[in-house]
Amino acid sequence: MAEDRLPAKTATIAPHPRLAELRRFADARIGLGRAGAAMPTAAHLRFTLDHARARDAVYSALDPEPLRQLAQEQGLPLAEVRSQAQDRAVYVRRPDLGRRLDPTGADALALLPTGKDVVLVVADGLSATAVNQNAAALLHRLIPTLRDQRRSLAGLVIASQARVALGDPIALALGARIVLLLIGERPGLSAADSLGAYLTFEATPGTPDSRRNCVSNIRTGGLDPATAAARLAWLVNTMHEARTSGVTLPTSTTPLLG
Amino acid sequence: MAEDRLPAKTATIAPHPRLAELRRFADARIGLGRAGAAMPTAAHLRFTLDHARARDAVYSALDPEPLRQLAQEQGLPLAEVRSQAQDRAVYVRRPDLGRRLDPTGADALALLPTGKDVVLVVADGLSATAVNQNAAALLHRLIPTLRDQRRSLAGLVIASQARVALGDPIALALGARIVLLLIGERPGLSAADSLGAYLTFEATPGTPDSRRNCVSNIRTGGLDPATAAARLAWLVNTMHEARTSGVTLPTSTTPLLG
Amino acid sequence: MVYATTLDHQRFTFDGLKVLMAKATPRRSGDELAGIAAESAVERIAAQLALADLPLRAFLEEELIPAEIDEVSALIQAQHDPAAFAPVQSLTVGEFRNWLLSPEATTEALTALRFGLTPEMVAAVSKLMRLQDLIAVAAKCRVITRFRSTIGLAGRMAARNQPNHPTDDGFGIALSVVDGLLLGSGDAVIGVNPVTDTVDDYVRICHLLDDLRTRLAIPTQTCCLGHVTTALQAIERGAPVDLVFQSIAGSEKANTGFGIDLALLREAQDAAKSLNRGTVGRDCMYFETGQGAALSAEGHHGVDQQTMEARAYAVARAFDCLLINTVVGFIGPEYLYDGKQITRAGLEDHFCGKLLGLPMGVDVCYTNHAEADQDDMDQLLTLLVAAGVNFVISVPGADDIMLNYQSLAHHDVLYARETLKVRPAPEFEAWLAEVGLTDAEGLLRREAPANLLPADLLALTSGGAHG
Amino acid sequence: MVYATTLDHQRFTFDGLKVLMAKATPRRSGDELAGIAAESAVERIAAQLALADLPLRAFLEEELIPAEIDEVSALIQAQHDPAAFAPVQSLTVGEFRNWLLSPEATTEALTALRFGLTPEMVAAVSKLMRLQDLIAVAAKCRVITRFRSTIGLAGRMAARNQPNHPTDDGFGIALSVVDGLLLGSGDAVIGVNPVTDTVDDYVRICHLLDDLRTRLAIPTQTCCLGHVTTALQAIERGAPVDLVFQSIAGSEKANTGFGIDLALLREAQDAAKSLNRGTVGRDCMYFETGQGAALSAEGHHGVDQQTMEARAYAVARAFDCLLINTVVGFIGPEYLYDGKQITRAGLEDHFCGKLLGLPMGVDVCYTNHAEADQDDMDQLLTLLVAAGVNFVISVPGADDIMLNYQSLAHHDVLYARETLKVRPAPEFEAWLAEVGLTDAEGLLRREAPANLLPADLLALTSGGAHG
Ligand code: B12
Ligand code: B12
Repeated sequence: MAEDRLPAKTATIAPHPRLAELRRFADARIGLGRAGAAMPTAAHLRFTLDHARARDAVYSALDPEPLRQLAQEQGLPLAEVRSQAQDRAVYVRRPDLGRRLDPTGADALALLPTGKDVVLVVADGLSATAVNQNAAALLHRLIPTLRDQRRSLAGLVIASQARVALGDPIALALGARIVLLLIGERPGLSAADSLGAYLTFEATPGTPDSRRNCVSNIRTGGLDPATAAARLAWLVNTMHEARTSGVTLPTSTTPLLG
Repeated sequence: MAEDRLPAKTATIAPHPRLAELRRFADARIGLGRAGAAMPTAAHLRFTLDHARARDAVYSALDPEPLRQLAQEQGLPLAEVRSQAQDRAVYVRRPDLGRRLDPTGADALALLPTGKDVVLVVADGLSATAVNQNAAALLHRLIPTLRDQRRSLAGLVIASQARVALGDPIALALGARIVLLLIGERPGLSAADSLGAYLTFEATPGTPDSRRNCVSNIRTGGLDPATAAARLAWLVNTMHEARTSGVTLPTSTTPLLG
Repeated sequence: MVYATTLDHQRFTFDGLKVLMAKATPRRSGDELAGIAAESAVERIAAQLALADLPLRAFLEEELIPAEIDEVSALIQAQHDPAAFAPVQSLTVGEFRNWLLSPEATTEALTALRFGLTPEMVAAVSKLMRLQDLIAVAAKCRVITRFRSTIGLAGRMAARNQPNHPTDDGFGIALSVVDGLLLGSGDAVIGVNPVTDTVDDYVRICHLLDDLRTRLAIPTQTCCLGHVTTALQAIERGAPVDLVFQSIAGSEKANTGFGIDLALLREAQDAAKSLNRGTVGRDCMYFETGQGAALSAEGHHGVDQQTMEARAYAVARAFDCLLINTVVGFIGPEYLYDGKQITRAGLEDHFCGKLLGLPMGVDVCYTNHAEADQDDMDQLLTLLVAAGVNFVISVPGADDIMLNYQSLAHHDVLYARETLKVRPAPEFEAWLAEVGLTDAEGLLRREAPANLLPADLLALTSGGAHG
Repeated sequence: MVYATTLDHQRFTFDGLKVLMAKATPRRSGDELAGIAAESAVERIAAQLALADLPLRAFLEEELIPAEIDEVSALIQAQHDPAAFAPVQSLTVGEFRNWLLSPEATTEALTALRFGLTPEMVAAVSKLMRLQDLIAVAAKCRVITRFRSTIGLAGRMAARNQPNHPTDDGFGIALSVVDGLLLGSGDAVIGVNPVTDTVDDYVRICHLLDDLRTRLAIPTQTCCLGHVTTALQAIERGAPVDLVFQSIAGSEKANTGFGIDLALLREAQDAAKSLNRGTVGRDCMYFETGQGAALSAEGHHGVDQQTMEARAYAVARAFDCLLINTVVGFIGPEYLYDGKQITRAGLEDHFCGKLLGLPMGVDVCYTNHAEADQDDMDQLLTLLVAAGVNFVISVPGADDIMLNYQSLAHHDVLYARETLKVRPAPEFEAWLAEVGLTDAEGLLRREAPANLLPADLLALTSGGAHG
């Protein structure tokens, strides 16, 4: 990168020396120095490049193969559905369609068992990259833990062009008590691979977000998949016991596990 | 319009009384008064409406019927051609395509006589409205005058999705000495019906604009069609004599006729 | 009531004030998503013409959302002060625009008018305004608030230093705070959005920020932007809470979606006030809003998103808020499609908030799924400074590594200070000079004083949690 | 030479400086039309990275258009002053951006640098800049010119009063001039674009404007913006020509398309100077430029339109020009597609012109076939004022009824004066006060003095030609 190649004679004002030294500990763009009031050229161009890449991530596609394999390995029934947003251009403009199941999905879901404790949904959301990089790793730990806790699983649903609330019609169709949905969070400039997990007890279309719980920023450099899996399993348990989710769920004193 | 309905009690500063009185003599938006530094609401909304209408004019379509009728009445051979810009969206972005004849045009032009003094072209340009409202009236006067001056006419060519320079390949194909092209000028806020006339002596693709002459703003409220026809006929004559056009054509002392 | 305009023999009708307002709104994706936007430019203008002729009074007569089903509507009714309304009560919306732009509308007149206006009146007039109108009128408004610093004085602009971290790691947060301080950001607040949602984490973050602030003796306030319910529990546990934060929206239903209501906010304000932590003032609430929030929570009742946003300001002004900012480009292109829509919305929100008497700030920002870039942000920031914005938000290198969006960089705040000549809050300005960050002219020095990065930063943040 | 960047194992190559410059240009329709634009955002950034590492010197070594076939290139070579270049000669383009933004680049340093820079260097660095950079650096430049008024002083902005008429009717033009004067516009020039192309009309318009100016004793200059060849003939005939106008472009071929060359411009300047009509100065040329002009005349030689525009400034600075403005949004969406592209181009042009030492103005404008509206103009105007633009153009109600496009309204100039606080040229400011148009604070009075609309305006304009 140009950043390293720009010689020292430039007119930029160097960052605080200690900040520069500590920079490697932080993911943030700290200690950039400055050119007058502005970011130095190298930092500015690096930013522009990262922006272009993050935009590309929005248009990345979900790779179902590792998830199919995982379902088979774990002996989990699998269904693949999509929302009513037929492509990315529609998806970014029409979140309402991204929350509704495409009718073909009903057939796919019909093959899954109903009345179970938890249905797992993996959704592309705004970054399929995030799913491709983190979902399988997370599920590999989460599924055994849920089984250890004796939660019955309806199966794994792969959802494309999906919003968080697409989990609601899925939960309803399967009569699942809790829907646990993993979704690609909008890609950031530094991390395009951040996964969010949203859990809802007795979800049904129209459920407000205040009735959900969220675990966010799951990725290397963020909340690592192992810790996330533990936290999610704990949330599933708590919801089962409290028979509720969202702001009414007592989570106040729960430390991050792990 | 709201302009007339707004009662006097508004906080606007009235225009200079004499200017208000003289306003009807001018087409310009003079004497609007002000609200602080800004245009009063009524004038501002009137502006917005006119803008919406002017934008619609860009997307208006040329009505060939009156022109076909005119050609028949005047006993002029007719050809209808189009440029390589297939629609308006392409047209506004690709002036290069608007300057090139669609291949089908060659066949249409083949029916016209070659080696004549003048070929008349009517082009939609950026406002077919301008053509629809003024071209026939102008040609009704121009054609007899040119004939009185013994100029031989190759015919009338109707060109759609056309730029000024589309006249060049037409002139070349017909071996016409002068191409006289009427074109819809870009629509203005107050007038969407302004016609421009561009004349070129011995035009051929690649001819620079400095080799053309232009008569602009032909419309009611601008240069009226009768005066424009006289001026165009005079330009045709002068070009014939001087065997040139554009900046090298001596037009310095020619008053506007009529 | 049915409103109508005839343009060249074409008759446009609008069935009710709600429809008229939506159709008169400048184009934006959120209203198109909601299916309530004008269908053509001409229809939009027809609605604007009808709106221009509407008496301001009409908004007192026809409710957009009935007060019986919505506590925000009831609040709006209760807030309306007929005496304050008197100077403009006979005007139409179009005339009101003229009046606002006129020299009669002085800073004093606009201040006196605040509670005479309802959010709907303000939203309506903004729909008839160009960007320059939104700027010119807002520039005449002045709303000053105080806690440990004074925000909103003429010729000044404050900044929120936003040191978010993807795991709420104390060391990461502290480093980010210092990075911003070294570039002069933090006079509005030093405020972290926690990624975690537990009270434990909330309390930990409050202590971290408060320790940093007191150790460096910065005349500013800190805030952990968790949910208000979490804040209440933290206060109970004795956490050093300066400001209570909450996202709010313009209807009861949308607020329910956020897990709040007015009573809860009042409870929170009382709790925060009881701590009495302010020095120069006691304004202790911090709110965030943003066009599209109500629609996204399906709590918009068919009302356009810009009007819903203005209604959220009725909620805010029921409290002593030090800060309120629209997050404008934060939610995404679903609601504001591109740089053009974000820019206009930012200026509308700022204008509406200021007119209603709020200490408006703007999070000048965009997401990576929107059609926007840094040029759009430079533009919006420059326009907001011309409009006299109270504060903006800044993060290291414009990159929020937790919320995944681009807000302003601390550098951008510096651009505003050096090129556009807006000064920091006076207490903070004095501190910058005192600690040696700025020189006699108030310009940032080339070399920052070494002591601003405490050698024991790691210890301070009870750190180590970073990888 | 081939330039290259590798990004994550993907290698991008650029065959020659011309290609590198085009690919590094922020997106715009004209370069796409010319088929020279980057094909993806990542390719664009790869080109920018390579450009950032390029020594400024490279532009002295590799010509974009050979001087043998282009007199503008030859002029650029001749203008280059190695001594002035010395302070930055060892920098790369990326470092040059840093330097320009640094406190070292003071107004004096930038003034001294002018002829050390070539248009290509300036265009190159602008491609690496954000809007805020273009504003921050331009705001430090100062270019002052004089004829009957002084233009370009700090804290001031002048306006061209543009009273165009669809038939060049004298009465219509005069009315329009007065409308602008009453709103305070005209300190840069009162300048008509003639719709007719004869010398007779040119002379008539010169007399009309000069009569108006002398009768009202306005300390400003007038101009008829016909072709330079017409101006020359008019001067021969003794017409009162203050400024000679001409559209210019960045290559010999494009200028040929406009029917001009450098010799012709020199002849015109000599002729205008010989009249010796200035009072406070003798700067007597007025140029217009605009991105896309060269491409539209097929005279761009494969060079991107922004660089071609900067090259036109080499032509302009070979003369004593009082005024030069880019027409930015005038030509249409073929070259600058929407408000975003127009805004950026306007700021680029202003920045490049100022850095090269020109008294830059901008025609803040758009056509009806472009994706732009008044909000975009408010925005560009506000940004340009922050950048310290020398002058803008204004017409009644923003509607040019002859050229068929929207420029600023005289009202917009007033907005800049009242909200953004930029004052008119000092001579004109004094005149406004003297005739009673402005009050003690320099604000436009409610009532204009009656004598500003001479009762015999009709006679004066040898009128009656109006319908
Ligand atoms: C966008 C966003 C919002 C938007 C949502 C609107 C929208 N249409 O997108 C707005 C501004 C309204 C919002 C509000 C809030 N948010 Co939020 N938000 C985000 C953000 C930045 C991106 C989410 C995303 O990409 N989703 C993926 C897409 C594909 O999903 P979607 O279906 O389009 O969007 C849905 C979700 O985003 C969901 N959602 C958004 N925020 C929250 C918060 C909670 C607790 C829940 C359950 C759901 C939820 O609402 C959307 C509509 O259904 C995340 C941070 C991140 N990096 O992910 C924080 C984040 C999820 N939000 C957070 C919080 C705390 C809130 C608030 C509770 C703040 C407050 N104090 O009021 C409120 C209330 C949310 C609610 N209950 O409705 C936290 C959650 C912390 C946690 N672990 O519980 C996060 C992680 C960020 C943070 N640290 O502040 N938010
Ligand atoms: C746009 C425009 C331009 C653009 C053209 C670039 C472009 N790609 O569009 C620019 C800014 C470069 C331009 C330059 C000039 N223009 Co001019 N232009 C116009 C304008 C506003 C609109 C034209 C239009 O709508 N055309 C219709 C579209 C569909 O055609 P097009 O194929 O897309 O565009 C071509 C024509 O516009 C043509 N063109 C544009 N201007 C001129 C001028 C002359 C004399 C000729 C022969 C051709 C010509 O060039 C374009 C490319 O081939 C008209 C005013 C009007 N209301 O029409 C003035 C107008 C035609 N121009 C005029 C003049 C004087 C000039 C200049 C000579 C000014 C000068 N002193 O240098 C220059 C040189 C033109 C040349 N010889 O190349 C006058 C002509 C007066 C006359 N009766 O001769 C007009 C009427 C306006 C005016 N009063 O100033 N112009």
